[in-house]
Amino acid sequence: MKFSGMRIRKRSKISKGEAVIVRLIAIVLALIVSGFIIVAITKLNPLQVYAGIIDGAIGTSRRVWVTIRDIIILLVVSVGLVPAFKMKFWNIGAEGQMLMGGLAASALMIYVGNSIPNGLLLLLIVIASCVAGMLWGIIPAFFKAKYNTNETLFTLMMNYVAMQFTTFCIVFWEKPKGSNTVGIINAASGAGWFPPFLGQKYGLNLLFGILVTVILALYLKHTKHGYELSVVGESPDTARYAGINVKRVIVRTVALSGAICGFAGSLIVSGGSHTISTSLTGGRGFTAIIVAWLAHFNSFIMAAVSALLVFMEKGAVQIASQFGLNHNVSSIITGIILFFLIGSEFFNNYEVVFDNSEAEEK
Amino acid sequence: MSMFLVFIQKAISQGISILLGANGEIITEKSGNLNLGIPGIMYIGGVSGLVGAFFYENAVSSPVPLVGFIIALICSLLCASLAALLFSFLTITLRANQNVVGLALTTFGIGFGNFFGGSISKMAGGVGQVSVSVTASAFQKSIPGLSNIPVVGTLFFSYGFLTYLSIVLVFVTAFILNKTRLGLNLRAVGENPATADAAGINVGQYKYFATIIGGAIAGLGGLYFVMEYLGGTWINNGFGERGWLAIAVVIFALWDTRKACLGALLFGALSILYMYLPGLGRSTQELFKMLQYIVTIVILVVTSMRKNREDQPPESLGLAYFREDR
Amino acid sequence: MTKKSLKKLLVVAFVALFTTGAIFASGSQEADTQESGAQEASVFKVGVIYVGDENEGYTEAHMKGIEEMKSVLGLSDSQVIEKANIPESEACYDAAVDLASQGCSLIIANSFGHEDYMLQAAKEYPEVQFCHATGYQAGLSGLSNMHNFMPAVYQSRYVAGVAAGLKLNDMIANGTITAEDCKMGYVGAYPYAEVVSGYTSFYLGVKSVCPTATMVVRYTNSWADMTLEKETADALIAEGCVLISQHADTTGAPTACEAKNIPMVGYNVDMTTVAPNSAITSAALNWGAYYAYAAKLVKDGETVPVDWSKGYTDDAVYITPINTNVAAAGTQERVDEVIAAIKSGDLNVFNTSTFTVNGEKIEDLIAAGGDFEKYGQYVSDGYFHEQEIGSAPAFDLRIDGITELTN
Amino acid sequence: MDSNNVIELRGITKRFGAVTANEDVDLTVKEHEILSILGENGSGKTTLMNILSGIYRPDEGEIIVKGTPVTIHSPKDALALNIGMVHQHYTLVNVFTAAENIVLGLEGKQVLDMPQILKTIRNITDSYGFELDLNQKIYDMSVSQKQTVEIVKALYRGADVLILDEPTAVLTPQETQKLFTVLRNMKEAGKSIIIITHKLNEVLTISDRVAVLRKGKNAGTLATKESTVQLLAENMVGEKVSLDIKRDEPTNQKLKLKVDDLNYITPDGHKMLDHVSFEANSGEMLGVAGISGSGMKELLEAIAGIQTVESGVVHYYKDDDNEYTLTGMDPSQIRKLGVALSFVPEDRLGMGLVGSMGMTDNVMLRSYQKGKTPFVDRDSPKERSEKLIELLEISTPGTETPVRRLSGGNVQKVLVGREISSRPEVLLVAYPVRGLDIHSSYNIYNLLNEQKKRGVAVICVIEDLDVLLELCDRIIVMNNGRITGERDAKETTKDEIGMLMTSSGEMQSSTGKGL
Repeated sequence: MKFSGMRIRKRSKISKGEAVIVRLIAIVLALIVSGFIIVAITKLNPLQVYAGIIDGAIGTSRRVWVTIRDIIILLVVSVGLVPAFKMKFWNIGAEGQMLMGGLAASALMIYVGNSIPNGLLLLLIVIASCVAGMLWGIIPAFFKAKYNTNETLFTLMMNYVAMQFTTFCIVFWEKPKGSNTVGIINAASGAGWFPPFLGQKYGLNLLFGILVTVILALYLKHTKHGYELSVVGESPDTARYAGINVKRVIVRTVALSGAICGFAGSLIVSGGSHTISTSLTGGRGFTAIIVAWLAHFNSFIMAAVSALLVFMEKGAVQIASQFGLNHNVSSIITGIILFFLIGSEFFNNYEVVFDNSEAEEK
Repeated sequence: MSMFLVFIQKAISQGISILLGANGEIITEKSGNLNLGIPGIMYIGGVSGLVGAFFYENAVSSPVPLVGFIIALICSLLCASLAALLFSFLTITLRANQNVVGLALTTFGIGFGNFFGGSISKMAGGVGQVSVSVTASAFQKSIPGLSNIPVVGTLFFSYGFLTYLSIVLVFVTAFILNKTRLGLNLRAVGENPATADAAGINVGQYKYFATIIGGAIAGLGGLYFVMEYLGGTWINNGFGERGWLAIAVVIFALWDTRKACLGALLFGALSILYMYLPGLGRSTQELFKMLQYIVTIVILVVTSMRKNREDQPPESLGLAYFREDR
Repeated sequence: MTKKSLKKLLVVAFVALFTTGAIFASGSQEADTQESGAQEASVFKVGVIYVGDENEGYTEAHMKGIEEMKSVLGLSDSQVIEKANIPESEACYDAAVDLASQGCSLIIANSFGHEDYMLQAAKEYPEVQFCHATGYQAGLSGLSNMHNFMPAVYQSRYVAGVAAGLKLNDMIANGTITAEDCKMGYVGAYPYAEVVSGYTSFYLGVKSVCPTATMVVRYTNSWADMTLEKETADALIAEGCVLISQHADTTGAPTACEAKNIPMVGYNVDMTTVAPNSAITSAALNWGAYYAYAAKLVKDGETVPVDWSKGYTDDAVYITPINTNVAAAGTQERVDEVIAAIKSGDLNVFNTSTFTVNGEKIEDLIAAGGDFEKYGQYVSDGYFHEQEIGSAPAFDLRIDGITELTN
Repeated sequence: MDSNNVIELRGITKRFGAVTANEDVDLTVKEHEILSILGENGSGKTTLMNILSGIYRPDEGEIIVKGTPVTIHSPKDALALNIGMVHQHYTLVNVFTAAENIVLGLEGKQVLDMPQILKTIRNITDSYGFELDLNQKIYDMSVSQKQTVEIVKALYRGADVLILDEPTAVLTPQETQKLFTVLRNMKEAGKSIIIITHKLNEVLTISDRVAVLRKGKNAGTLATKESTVQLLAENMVGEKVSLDIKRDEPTNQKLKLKVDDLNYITPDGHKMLDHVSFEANSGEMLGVAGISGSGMKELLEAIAGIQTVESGVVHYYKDDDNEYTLTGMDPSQIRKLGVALSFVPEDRLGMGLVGSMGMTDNVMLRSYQKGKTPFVDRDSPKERSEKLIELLEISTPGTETPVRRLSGGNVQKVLVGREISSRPEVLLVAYPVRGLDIHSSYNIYNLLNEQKKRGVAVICVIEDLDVLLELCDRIIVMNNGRITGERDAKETTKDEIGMLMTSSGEMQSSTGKGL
């Protein structure tokens, strides 16, 4: 793969502005390529298609809020992954951690929903979902800390265990018996549902999303814990040298990561769907990995990338409905955007040098 | 006894996709590339073989099984290789993070599979109406004569071409990796690319080569599922989690294709065990479906506890190689 | 411009995009509602929420129904807004209200789990009619704009059962099997009324021609999982089942049967493409019968019934063409007779004289009280009034002759 | 043109970004000779040889091999021209055997014929006098065995010109002698050998000619016969240098640290610390000698609380004569005891510092836990970093520049500076000048001497025995995890220390108080 007269070398530094521009170019290129694909399939005017996308994502205030609700969930999961990733712990178990969080929230709503005050219930839901997600994170983290067990596959497998466990629980919760459907939990009382905030149904989701993002950014940047986990991530030996208890930091950090993902589960259940099923996560645990990594763990960029992806997803659903496309077109478009964004990282880290002397010799 | 025979037979047919995926991933990982896109590539391999056969069978009035077979095989190999090429380009040439590219490729591959699978379903007149039975019959053809021997025939000779190919590939891969210069060089690339580079091995070329071959073999796992297992039809998301289990088997097998055979058989057996155990309720069945995942976890933990020097993953697994980084 | 400010610019741009979007949208929503009021008079719109998409058998059947509705009523493409792949969650509510705000006066959802969310939306939009397939809560809710519907598929299952029974008789006559080991297998999705009612009617159809037949049922715990259905069918075949039928949405079972050369009866779609040498026929539903009917009522401003369940009389159910490669000779004739009898009301599928529960007649059990008392409302005139009180199937008795291998 | 010239480099220039590693360098290599390339760290000797061996491509200049101008794109091209290089960091695959490493990457019959291959390799090892078990895995080998594999590998590939990058850096004097014997055999057989080194004595022992590089440029070529250590040093540094390290007499010595019978076995069964006992006093520089991998690293880490031991005790005596036991504690616990112990580890960016972080974050590495709040304070570390920059003349764009981007000498200054600025009473230092140029090295020696004068007990591991003898007051020697001897630095000789580095231990209990 060598081109004569052309070489690749590591960039010593790239300004943040340039990095942003490179990413923007990647997004634009991706949109153009997906535009071509859509046009090839539908023979429609691409501008009309993009108008459809915008309309689908933010066409009405309700759509805006639904889009915001989903952005917040994706953002919270991405934020949740950051501490683990920063510590170089590949937590790809967000799906399972979210599911366990959602499961805990549902269990509370079902079993104690109508016997305690709603405020207390909500508090319990938040705590329980965090604990459930935390537990799902601690198990692989413990083995990683103790035996250096490969966490990538471990956390992945935990997703499926969580999924089977959810199906198992649904057998007891389904209504009517045998239907595999839990339905809206506490439809009449609304117990365990997020109440409207500032007059907005998803106001509380937005508030929680912003709070989690800001608190986590502060935690990473300004606390001793945050400092410790960066050191562990960069070099476990340095961490030991500095007297950091590496094992404890690994377990603690992944517990935090799992807790936030579990909390995202309660954001979905209490703050949105009010039901539980295995499709609760909708693959967001995986998408979030890419979001967190592409953003280099920067909260603002994570918010922007989450917004872009949810925006495109909502838009794609709309154009699929509007123009009668196969609905899987949305995952193809998302895939293309991601490939371009991932590819564009290269130009942030390396530069291509044209090697004249070499060319002359040839 | 006959029930047990059926169980083993079914376990094998469940295991072959996993085995092909694992074999492909082992070759890929031996070059230091951790391709988490394998599940997606397997979807792509499956659907493209189906699409190829579908268009062939619809284009001619009396399709010939062998021709359909060859077309499906070529389409599958080609598209799976292209997907692996995309992974290679992003991770080797553009040096993107392998985990991230892999996950994105899996998302893309499943979408790709469902998109084209769904599209040809529509062309065929609706769901479940795609059938490339002529081509599938070629894939399902068992060894004549031998398959009629009682018990032994059922157990060993009742499968189609890809089943035997997968076994052959296991030994061919093991031979190449351990006994040839090609294999030695490839392993060196995965262990220590700087060393391989210094020894005059073209690291990038080897990584491309292994990842693409690995992707193509894994793609055959998808083709096996569509052709031999399903008999030439498509269902969205039908392939399920086999791709991930294939990656799990790689660790189970400690990067040895021969051990992957056992792993794939075990995982195949675990995935259907609950159906052959009497007295399970609907809820307990769901717990039994966890088995294969829990076994994977146990294996992960046990191998990490043993820490045998020879049982470790390729040393540079997951890392991009850049010569001037040294 | 410095780097930092550039980054800020990006963030600001995104925020701005959303705020303007929100402002623009909240403005336009007002316009929406005004507009939709106007639209209601001029343009009739139907919104449809599907749980899956055209790649999934169940939804595909509904899509065909919607197409039929369009052609019967002469609706244009723009008058029907379809939303596919809507999960059984808040997303269904989002979709329903989105459709309502787009001016749809009839909104249809096709999955059992959508019901709660349809109810939620129905409360919010009293002037819009909400029709939900397979549900049971419309009558209970007291909402005048919420409706349930479900074709009487047990009728076509019974008919398909007759075709299967004739095949069994054929096999007994051929000596392939004996009358004693005439065991069938049934791949079911979930153990609840819709499925139980379905397999019971199928079994009763078989038994009406082949009295020694028995049946075992295995649940996959999934609506559509091809591998699972195939493996389940294979397990049933391994257990000695000589004929397979299914209430699950994929072609998994016919694939298994084709490989083992076991006759089978499918569901929803014609299975002969994947199982040309095994599939006898499939029991199927025609959702279009209802969609055309309901849409016309709404368009004309008439009241939609709370519950709707029709069978052969309204062509809402049917069986796919009989595959003469597999079916016994004379099947078509016999089937036509049975259909005629059902249409005329001479034949009731759940005739209580044709089955027993725990060895006793259902009337006796009801009279004895206890758990069976609740069936009292359904049983009269010598038969179980399936799908007559509510549109959803209610028959969930486990009758003698059928064994559930999982529950 | 001299027909005897195997290789000629003309006007080689190589730049890395803004840094020019080589500028207009000329070099010739003749048949039947051992050529030393001498230069300080950072003088561009390794870069130049990497160009010759095909790893880098020059930006300008010409390479002429046996009279023909050539372009070398890769190590493979270099080998085709019979040029082979043994890098300082060995390029071996750990899980392969010696033989597998040797044939790696070569062309030939696709299926490996191992018996035949082993026979061919044995011919080479026998003819030059190498000792090597061809079926041994690399991970089971000592450093010098690995080096042997590397050299045989180059010869197997037909290298007539063999480049060795700092081959003696990790060898004992005895192993070095063995290596030199083999090299001389090879020279007799007609090979050309290039040795990259900065050890002046070695240059004089082994080479026929010396090419000196300074700041990437030629600084003269001398025949070894005509040169002296002083002359070479001046050429290398470009000015008159004093090679004497000032050594003050230890004053006010007091027992500071007593290590008592430490034992440690690695998880894979190697005994890295074997009944180790010794004492260290304040105001004294205690040197530790040993071949790399003999347990010095583990010893320092055990004292610093990073390495847990099986048995044994580390006693620490504060100025008020209170005794503390450090064993079983991690570094932060030790710090909480109020014990002022600093440690400069061997692996600067892998253990002592975080490469991707700036100076501020690195300076707070050992002190971030201060304060009761859960938040870190970055203000005082920032001030301290600025002070260090000024005090130690650290050249960096700023306190937030990742330390990985600094040069080796500056990285070491950051590390040593941080450790010294916490005013330690015991200072542990491992390989403090590895990779540094002469100026930086002397800076570091001075810093250590200042600490000694301040009354600190300094314990340092230094690989260069010449320096060790000049700098330290007392020397203990380790081999195979054991202390094999203790000597007064002013009375012992390099040979004696070298002997102890390989002996099995004559005096277990000389400091062991009757154990």
